[in-house]
Amino acid sequence: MVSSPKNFLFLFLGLAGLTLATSGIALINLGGMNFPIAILIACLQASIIIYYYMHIQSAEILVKIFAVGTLLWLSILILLTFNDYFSRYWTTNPSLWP
Amino acid sequence: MHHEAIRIAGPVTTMSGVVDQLYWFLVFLTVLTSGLIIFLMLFFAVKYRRRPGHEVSHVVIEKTGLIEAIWIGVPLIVFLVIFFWGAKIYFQQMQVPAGALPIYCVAKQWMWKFQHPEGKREINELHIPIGVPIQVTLISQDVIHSFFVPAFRTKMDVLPNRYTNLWFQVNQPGEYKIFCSEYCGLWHSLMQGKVIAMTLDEYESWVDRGKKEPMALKGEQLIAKYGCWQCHQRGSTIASPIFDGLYGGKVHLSDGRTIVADETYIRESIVDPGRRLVAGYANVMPTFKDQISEEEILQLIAFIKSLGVSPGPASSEKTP
Amino acid sequence: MTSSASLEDSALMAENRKRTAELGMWIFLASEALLFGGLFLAYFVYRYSFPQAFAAGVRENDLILGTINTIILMLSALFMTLGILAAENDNKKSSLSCLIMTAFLGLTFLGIKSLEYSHKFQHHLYPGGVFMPEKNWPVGERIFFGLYFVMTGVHALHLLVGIGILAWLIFVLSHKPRVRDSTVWLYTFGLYWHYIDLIWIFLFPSLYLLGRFG
Amino acid sequence: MNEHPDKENYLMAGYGWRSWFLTTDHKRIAILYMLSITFFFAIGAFFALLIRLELLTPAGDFVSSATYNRLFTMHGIIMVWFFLIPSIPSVLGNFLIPLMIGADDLSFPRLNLASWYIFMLGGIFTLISILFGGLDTGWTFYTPYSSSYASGQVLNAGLGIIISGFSSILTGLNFIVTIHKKRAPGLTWGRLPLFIWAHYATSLIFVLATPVLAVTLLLMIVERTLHIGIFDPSLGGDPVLFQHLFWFYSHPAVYIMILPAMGVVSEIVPCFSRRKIFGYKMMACASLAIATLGFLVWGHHMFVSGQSVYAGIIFSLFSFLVAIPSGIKVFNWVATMFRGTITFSTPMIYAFGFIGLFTIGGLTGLFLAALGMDIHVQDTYFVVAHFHYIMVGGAIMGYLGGIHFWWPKICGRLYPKGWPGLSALLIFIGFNLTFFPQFLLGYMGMPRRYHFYPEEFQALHVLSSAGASILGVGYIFPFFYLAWSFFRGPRAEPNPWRATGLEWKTESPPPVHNFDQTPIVTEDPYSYEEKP
Repeated sequence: MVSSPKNFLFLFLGLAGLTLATSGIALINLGGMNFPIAILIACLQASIIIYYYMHIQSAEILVKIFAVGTLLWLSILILLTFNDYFSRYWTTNPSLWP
Repeated sequence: MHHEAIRIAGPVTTMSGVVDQLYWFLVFLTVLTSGLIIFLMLFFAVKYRRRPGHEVSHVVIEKTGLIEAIWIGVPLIVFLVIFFWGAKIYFQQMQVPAGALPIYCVAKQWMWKFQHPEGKREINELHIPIGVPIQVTLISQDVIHSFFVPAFRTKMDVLPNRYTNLWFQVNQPGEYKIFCSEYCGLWHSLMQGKVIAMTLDEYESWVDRGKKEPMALKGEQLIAKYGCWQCHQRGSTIASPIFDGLYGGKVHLSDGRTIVADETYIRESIVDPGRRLVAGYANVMPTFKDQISEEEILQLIAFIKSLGVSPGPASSEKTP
Repeated sequence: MTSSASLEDSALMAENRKRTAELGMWIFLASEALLFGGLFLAYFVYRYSFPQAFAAGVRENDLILGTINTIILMLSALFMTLGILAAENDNKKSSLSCLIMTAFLGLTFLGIKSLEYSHKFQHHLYPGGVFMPEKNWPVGERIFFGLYFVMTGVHALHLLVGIGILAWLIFVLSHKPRVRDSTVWLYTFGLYWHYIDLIWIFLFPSLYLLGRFG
Repeated sequence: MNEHPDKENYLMAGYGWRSWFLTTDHKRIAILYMLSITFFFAIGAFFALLIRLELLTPAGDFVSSATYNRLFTMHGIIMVWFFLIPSIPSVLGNFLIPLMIGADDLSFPRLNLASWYIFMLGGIFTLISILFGGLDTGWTFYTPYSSSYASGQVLNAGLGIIISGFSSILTGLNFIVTIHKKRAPGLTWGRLPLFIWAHYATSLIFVLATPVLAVTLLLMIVERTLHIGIFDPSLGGDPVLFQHLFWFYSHPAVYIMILPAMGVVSEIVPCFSRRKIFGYKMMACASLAIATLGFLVWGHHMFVSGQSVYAGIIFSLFSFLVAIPSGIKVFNWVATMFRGTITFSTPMIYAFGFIGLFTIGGLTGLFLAALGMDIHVQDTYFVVAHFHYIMVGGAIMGYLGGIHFWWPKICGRLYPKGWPGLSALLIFIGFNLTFFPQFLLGYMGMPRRYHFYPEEFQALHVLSSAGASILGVGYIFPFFYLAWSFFRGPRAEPNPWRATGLEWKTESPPPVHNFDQTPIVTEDPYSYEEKP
């Protein structure tokens, strides 16, 4: 499992490259696409770190379950709260839905 | 009219009877189920208690799947029935019927201030006619309160940054206590009031007593006083949205969203203009945050409403 | 019971100890994720209510310093991993130097962060004080900077605690003849360090990028 | 004193403050927790009695409104965070989890001691906030009152709760890793006692919910000191967001309080019915289901708080789904007694009390989950009665039942006959007399946290206050006879109740390293049929 330092160097360059990319893209006005691209790159960087730096692939199945469980709980917190914020102004008469 | 906090007997409002039906069903369910469980528990305890003649049974119950399924399935069905029943009542209680008599209520730390559209203002007392749906629009000046009338079986929190609505239609004249049921500080328990339900003609005579100054009229005077016409009128030099047909219409915001101009949006535009800017307008309007009181804002909104409710997006076209 | 059996036992023990520590740290990181989850929830809710104010706030933040900071943290993550690798190869000298480099990079990150804070203080953008006297900022702006300070502050606090533990680890390792048998401590701390980097990877776009050109 | 003087039990293993305050032995830490939460329980109960005394009369004439508001706030804070949440997990869980899975200690013993010190640090902050005048925000800290209008020690109390929250996270983490990593050979997941399943589910909630509480109170404190406007409506903030964040923790927190008590009852009922637990798999899954579904239902606290109609409907549906696992548990307990050989010792009496009162508490929860009903009974004494039935009728009954069930194992001595039965009866009568009238008060419309109230409610309040005094007396008895038995009670043999479970296979009180050699588990958890 012990991969050579050279691999980690490439990983770092990849991550740094992604950071420069996301900063650069943020300067260009892509209309609605800015938001998803920035989040996508952040998720990509995050998965690189979790997979290679934190060696989750060599960890036990239990650790993977906890990692996925954390994402699930974060999504519960965010989705159910936004469920309230999105539907707050749908007054009960549907004609006024945005 | 005898004074009395609540009346369990006959339904006071159209909705309180419906809520009571759900209540008695739930009470029946609780008594039945807990009675069954406690009786079974005690029966087993007595029947199988350790005593000399008692032979210890070694039978091991294997097939428990069926009975487990029963006491998952049956509660599931019963719960879903209660859920839909409760949701139906909730929908009715949250949907203000058209043509309801509007009452405006401003909650302040430890008192209720009411305004009638005809201009009558009262503190901690609310006179309403019976037989007519009443809509109470609630706003708070400081912390979260909660407008709770036990007899009407209804309650709604009063938020400081948003209007919340509550409606009821009283059928029996009488006095009904108002409580503040969300903790709001030192004299939270002092914040009580009375709803006085009267027959229609009694209410008419009550409202006409004293000088009549409808809220819409006062709203118009306020608009002149605060100089809103300088911008918000056709032909004014500074481009700004006009009020005709604003209320209820769709407004296209500068960030691309379209919302419905309800009371909260209008109040927000007065108190914090830059928050939801109309598309195509600059954020130049000064804030009137601490200059216009909540009651006056309600009067301004009443005036804007009186300019007609427009379904179409008339309000966002520019002045020349 | 030959020595090879006891050797293999101790290897099993070490493996078990590592797995236990790893599981414990991952569960702790789960709770920390929920901690920042609450902050991100507040951020997204107010971004939904004040899109323009947040976009203006993002433009106010210095992009160059933000990008440099992100790369610095990634570099520190690289050195942390190299430090663990060196420790596993029982190369004490290079492991210690990598760890010292990681701590140094962490401190430079905090240095740049305090540089940004001082910029904001000059513009009176700090919460609590006189807020935004110059421009007529929309209301949401105050919440953006309030959240900016809370989120980056809690992250910086975690980083500070991390650097403190790292310094203690370096001190302990420097006195140990063989580095090999304390890799469990380093490996577990490495997870925590990478987690701090992970949080910053999500903080950076939310506070420096989203809405720059909304 | 023991038959095998050479094998030191954990109580004798050291004297002086160093052996107690620097111990990493999970059994001694459990006793430290027991003493500290008993201390906090005394404070909380004292405030409760003052509240009930005040509510005897409609006019607020016993204490001033300011004092009354502080009383119910501190009663809430202390009882929730410094008694109920740590009670069964930190005392019985700490003591029994290593014993039940055949381990010598928890996976991180030093972390266990650290979590006790962090808990006490949090307690000290809260006591400071009480001594310097207390706070009157209610244990729910609703903004904008708590962040902009409240005077009083909001900062100290908030910090105290955040710190005690970290103690819960560390305890939960310790339990999860121990249950995964330190089970005895042969102890598969299907053979784990249900006490362990319940604490596993509770630890999941500890780890996943408590951090959100820490963030929420941190934001409230920052809002109060630095006015960043996040919850302040005049600066654009939304107070309902605070309620979302707060209840995201606080509803799973009520499952933290009840799940361990369910674990205790799942141990007591089979032992005193001499029957295998009915539907072991369903009971284990029910614990996990409660823990996971418990995170989806927090919106039922906010049906009338300006939350949207559609969110309310979704939260109400989930609230009904979370009620089903609790139903499964109650039915399975009663089914366990079928064809058993039931003895009425004290733990079993408390288990009866738990099942009866938890059933009533749970079913009244349906009133609050049904949307149409909740509009009327929200923020009234109906809610107060509901959660006291679950917390006092459920969690405290479970805690007392567990203490009595494992008392011989904890201190190697038996408690006296007679007194426990009397105190259990007093507690049962006093409890029902205190809280059942509050259901009626709630439906008649008596709002929560009222210092003075209309006269129509006085009759029920007098009943409730009378019940409170009986309940108070009932709670005093266990202090005395358990303290007496700790020092002078008759010696107990390793397995006085002839119960199954690894903790009964070692001496009582157990030696420092629990087991001479790690036990091998071969049989199913509750094999009571083979040993009548």
